[in-house]
Amino acid sequence: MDFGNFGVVNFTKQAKSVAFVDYLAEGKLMGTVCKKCGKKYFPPRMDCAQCLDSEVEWFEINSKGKLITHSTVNFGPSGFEEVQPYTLGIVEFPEGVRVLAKISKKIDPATIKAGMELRPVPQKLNEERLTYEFEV
Amino acid sequence: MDFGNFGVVNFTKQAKSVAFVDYLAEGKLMGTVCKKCGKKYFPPRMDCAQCLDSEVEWFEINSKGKLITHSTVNFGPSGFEEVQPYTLGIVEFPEGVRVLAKISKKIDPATIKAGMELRPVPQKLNEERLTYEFEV
Amino acid sequence: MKEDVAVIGVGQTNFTRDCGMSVRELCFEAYKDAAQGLNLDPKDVDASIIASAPEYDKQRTPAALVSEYLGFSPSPTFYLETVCSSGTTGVRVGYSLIKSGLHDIVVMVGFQKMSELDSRIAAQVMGRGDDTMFSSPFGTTMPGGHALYAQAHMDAFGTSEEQMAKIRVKNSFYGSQNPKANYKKRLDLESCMNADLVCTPLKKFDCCANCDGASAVILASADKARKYTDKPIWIMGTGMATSELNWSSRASLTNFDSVRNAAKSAYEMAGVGPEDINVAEVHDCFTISEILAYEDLGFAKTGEGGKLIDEEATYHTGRIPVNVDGGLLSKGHPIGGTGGSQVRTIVQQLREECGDSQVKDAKIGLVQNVGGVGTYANVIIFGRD
Amino acid sequence: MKEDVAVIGVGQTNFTRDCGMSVRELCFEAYKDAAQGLNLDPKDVDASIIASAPEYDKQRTPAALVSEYLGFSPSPTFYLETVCSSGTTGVRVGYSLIKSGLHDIVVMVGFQKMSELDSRIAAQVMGRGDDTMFSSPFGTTMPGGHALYAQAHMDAFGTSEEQMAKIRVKNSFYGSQNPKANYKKRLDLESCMNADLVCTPLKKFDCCANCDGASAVILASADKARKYTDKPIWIMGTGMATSELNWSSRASLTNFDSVRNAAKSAYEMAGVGPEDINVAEVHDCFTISEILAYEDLGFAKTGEGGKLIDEEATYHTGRIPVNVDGGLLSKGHPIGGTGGSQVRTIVQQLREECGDSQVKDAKIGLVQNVGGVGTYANVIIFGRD
Ligand SMILES: [Zn+2]
Ligand SMILES: [Zn+2]
Repeated sequence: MDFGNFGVVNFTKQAKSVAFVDYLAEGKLMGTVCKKCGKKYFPPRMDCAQCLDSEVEWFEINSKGKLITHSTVNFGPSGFEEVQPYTLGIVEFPEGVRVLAKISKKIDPATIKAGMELRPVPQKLNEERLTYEFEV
Repeated sequence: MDFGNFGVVNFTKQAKSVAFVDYLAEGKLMGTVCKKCGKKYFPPRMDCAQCLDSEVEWFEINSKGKLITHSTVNFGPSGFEEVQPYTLGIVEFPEGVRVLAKISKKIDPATIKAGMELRPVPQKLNEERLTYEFEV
Repeated sequence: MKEDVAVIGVGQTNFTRDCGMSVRELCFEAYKDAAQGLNLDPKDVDASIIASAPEYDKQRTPAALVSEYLGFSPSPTFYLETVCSSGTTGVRVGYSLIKSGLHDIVVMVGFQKMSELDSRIAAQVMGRGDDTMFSSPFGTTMPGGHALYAQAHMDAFGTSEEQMAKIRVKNSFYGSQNPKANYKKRLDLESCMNADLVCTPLKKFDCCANCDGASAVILASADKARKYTDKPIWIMGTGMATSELNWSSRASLTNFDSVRNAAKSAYEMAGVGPEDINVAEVHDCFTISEILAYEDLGFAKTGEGGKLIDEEATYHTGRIPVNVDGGLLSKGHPIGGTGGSQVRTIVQQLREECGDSQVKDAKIGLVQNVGGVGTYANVIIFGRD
Repeated sequence: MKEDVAVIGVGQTNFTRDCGMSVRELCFEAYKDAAQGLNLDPKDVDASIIASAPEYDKQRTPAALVSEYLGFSPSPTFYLETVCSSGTTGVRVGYSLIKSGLHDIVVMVGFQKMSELDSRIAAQVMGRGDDTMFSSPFGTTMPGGHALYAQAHMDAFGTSEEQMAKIRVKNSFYGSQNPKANYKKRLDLESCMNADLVCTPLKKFDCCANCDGASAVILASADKARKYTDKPIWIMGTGMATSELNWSSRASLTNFDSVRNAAKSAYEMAGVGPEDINVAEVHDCFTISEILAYEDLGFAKTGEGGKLIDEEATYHTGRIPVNVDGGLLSKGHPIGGTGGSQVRTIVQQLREECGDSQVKDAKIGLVQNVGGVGTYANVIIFGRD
């Protein structure tokens, strides 16, 4: 796996943090934490800006979090013609991180409201591509 | 015509100086001269940097000039696979301008030397594309 | 007033959907407009800064080409970028080149030629201004990013779609008076409220349109400024700041921290506060952005930006006139060309050249220019003698 | 010695054909290397400048992303470019940000990740650094452009292919001692002379190779510099200049006017001449470029650059050591990452940290960094206490 396997469209291939994509394939949404200073990072990163250290551990994000804000996009970039409209949301998790993702189409857009509880669900877009979205 | 019609590969379409391409189609290589201060420009331009004025006249470059320098390129950019190797040269013309172009394949590369006399010959690459090259 | 670095010339092209020119020609028109009446030989320009976003044009390293076309070579030139705020970053860096003693006269030319990209590719290019590893894969867009802020602001403070629409009504009123604006139609509240949704809660007229355009700002040291013009406009303060690009890292989704930090620096440097500003240009790429700007610049309290437009306080006759040239919403938004156009309006206001939209007794003006979704922010404060 | 602005840290990644990292991670490695031992909190960094050429990466506006990853936000950051000389343009602008009083500590990070482009597309991208309206349509390339200068120099002054090959022999000797170099093999004259022609008269080993890499330079005001290090290296002079991009407009095809103009400014500002330079890093993207640099910087008379290498005067034990770290030819040339790596070598030389290639008693060093085919030039002169 490389970053090309993540999302509907991705422009990156190589990254030290590629385990993020491997974890997604195992059904896990993961962040990292610096072993030295304990700072939590999402998106995950293999380097800590505070300590300039590169020893990290992975942690899973699988609780329910609270939706902070959201928008339904009617006109997406190239590559998103087939999936639009789609609703993006930012959710704050008790693990101490905020995550941006699509909110599942299973949820009636009219019921989407700030404060509602959502959990991240890793999924396969097809044989090659992985993502995660928010479900109730 | 627009600039997309000029050269083997071109990345520009619109330009005020598009008459340059139309003149090429008529078999003429043209520069411009500022009506106000008389400064000659090649490549042609519709604006004079000295007077900030945009009144220009066109003049033709059709004398024999002297080759200043040259190089045979064995590995060209994408789009030039079919035409490589090709020899580029810079020629100084008595009209008072220097011009970069390909030196015709009719000329034996072993005979190409600084100081040799060359003239610019506009030509069609195909139905759509125009260029000019140097011949003896 | 600190008299270190002055603006001695400002200019712009028409902002238009399809300029029909090459980039170098577009930049020439902006510079010619800025240099008008100055009697400035291009060889007197000590350095130039070329600002744009690089994804819209196939010409690599346009700085050298533009510098050559404008006759500045062999003086130094370079290219600089903070997406939509590139132009004011160029003005800030130009200030530092002069204040440091390296140069006396610096020209900033900002441009964008966007008409050769189709709108979906343009959306992709703009989406790549988000984190391409972790955000773009979800289809984030520029309007979508601002919509996330708009929704959060509405939920937190009760800001309404009508207040956002009123921003556009104001800016279209001034756009209709600006001969260089791309969108010259005057819009009423009803048309704005009934327009199609682009991304909830933003509708068509809540969004600015991309376009072709260029602008130029000529900066000079105090001595040189007085030699070339009797109406120098001084840079009193410049502040710049950045927010994290990642959505996960942003502390607030109801204001732009970058703008607050930049404003703090600029006010401190200038020795003035929001109450001293007579006229402002703010980055209204979306109507919500202008409401955020009211709050982040201190023109309104946090959460009360909507009230300012309800009270019509930001019309040219109001307490704090904002975007009385049409703003990005009606002028159009040629990424790299935008900041210089904002500076132009403030300089013209301080020179009292603005006709029907002239703010009375304008002595101190402010430009706020934002890059990305609040990612970069410049605040520059200008004053006249 | 003027003690206005100092370099307090320099670093770089390995230069390599395929780094296996994302851009932000690559930049982190360079900055970490530069900050080593400094006890500098990222929040003490007042501003950052991110330098590269934008055509090689899909991430738009990388400044914000790199600044965030390195922990510098909310301080100002922006992106800046003059193709291959972007890194030193960043150092010059960083100097001005500090000297002007806007900032005390500025970090310049230069990078390029080139491995994800195939070589023909890379050639196209580089060709677009020429005038895309009038030159690129003929298939101009970076090697081709330098070859036009090489041919002219040979015709005018009798400079030989063997002299060019000797440049590579020297630089490969030092590259073999540089653990961060991409090309570590030592080359002899015969292999250089017998290599395949890329474009007449330049052969394979006359040309540097593109690669992945990043570098970082940490600049500070005098007060701050002394707080963080007891070995500050001072910027004595910085000169920058531009040549016309168009082949038609260039007065000389046997030297780079841009380099001559930049050198003149830098020498004047520093109050020194070529005879005062103890060690230099010059932009040897091609062997001919190093010969031109000898002449344009005043280390040799016009036309006599070839003699300098015949005499081995530019080895580290010679009269004027040049590129004793392998140069671009052996280190590799990650466009935006190159200038910072040159500065790193000179700073390390002035700090006497260079082991086998250390130049004895090096007190004043010079960096010459060129963008495009002599289009942009930076010359920076450094000195130690
Ligand atoms: Zn840590
Ligand atoms: Zn003229």
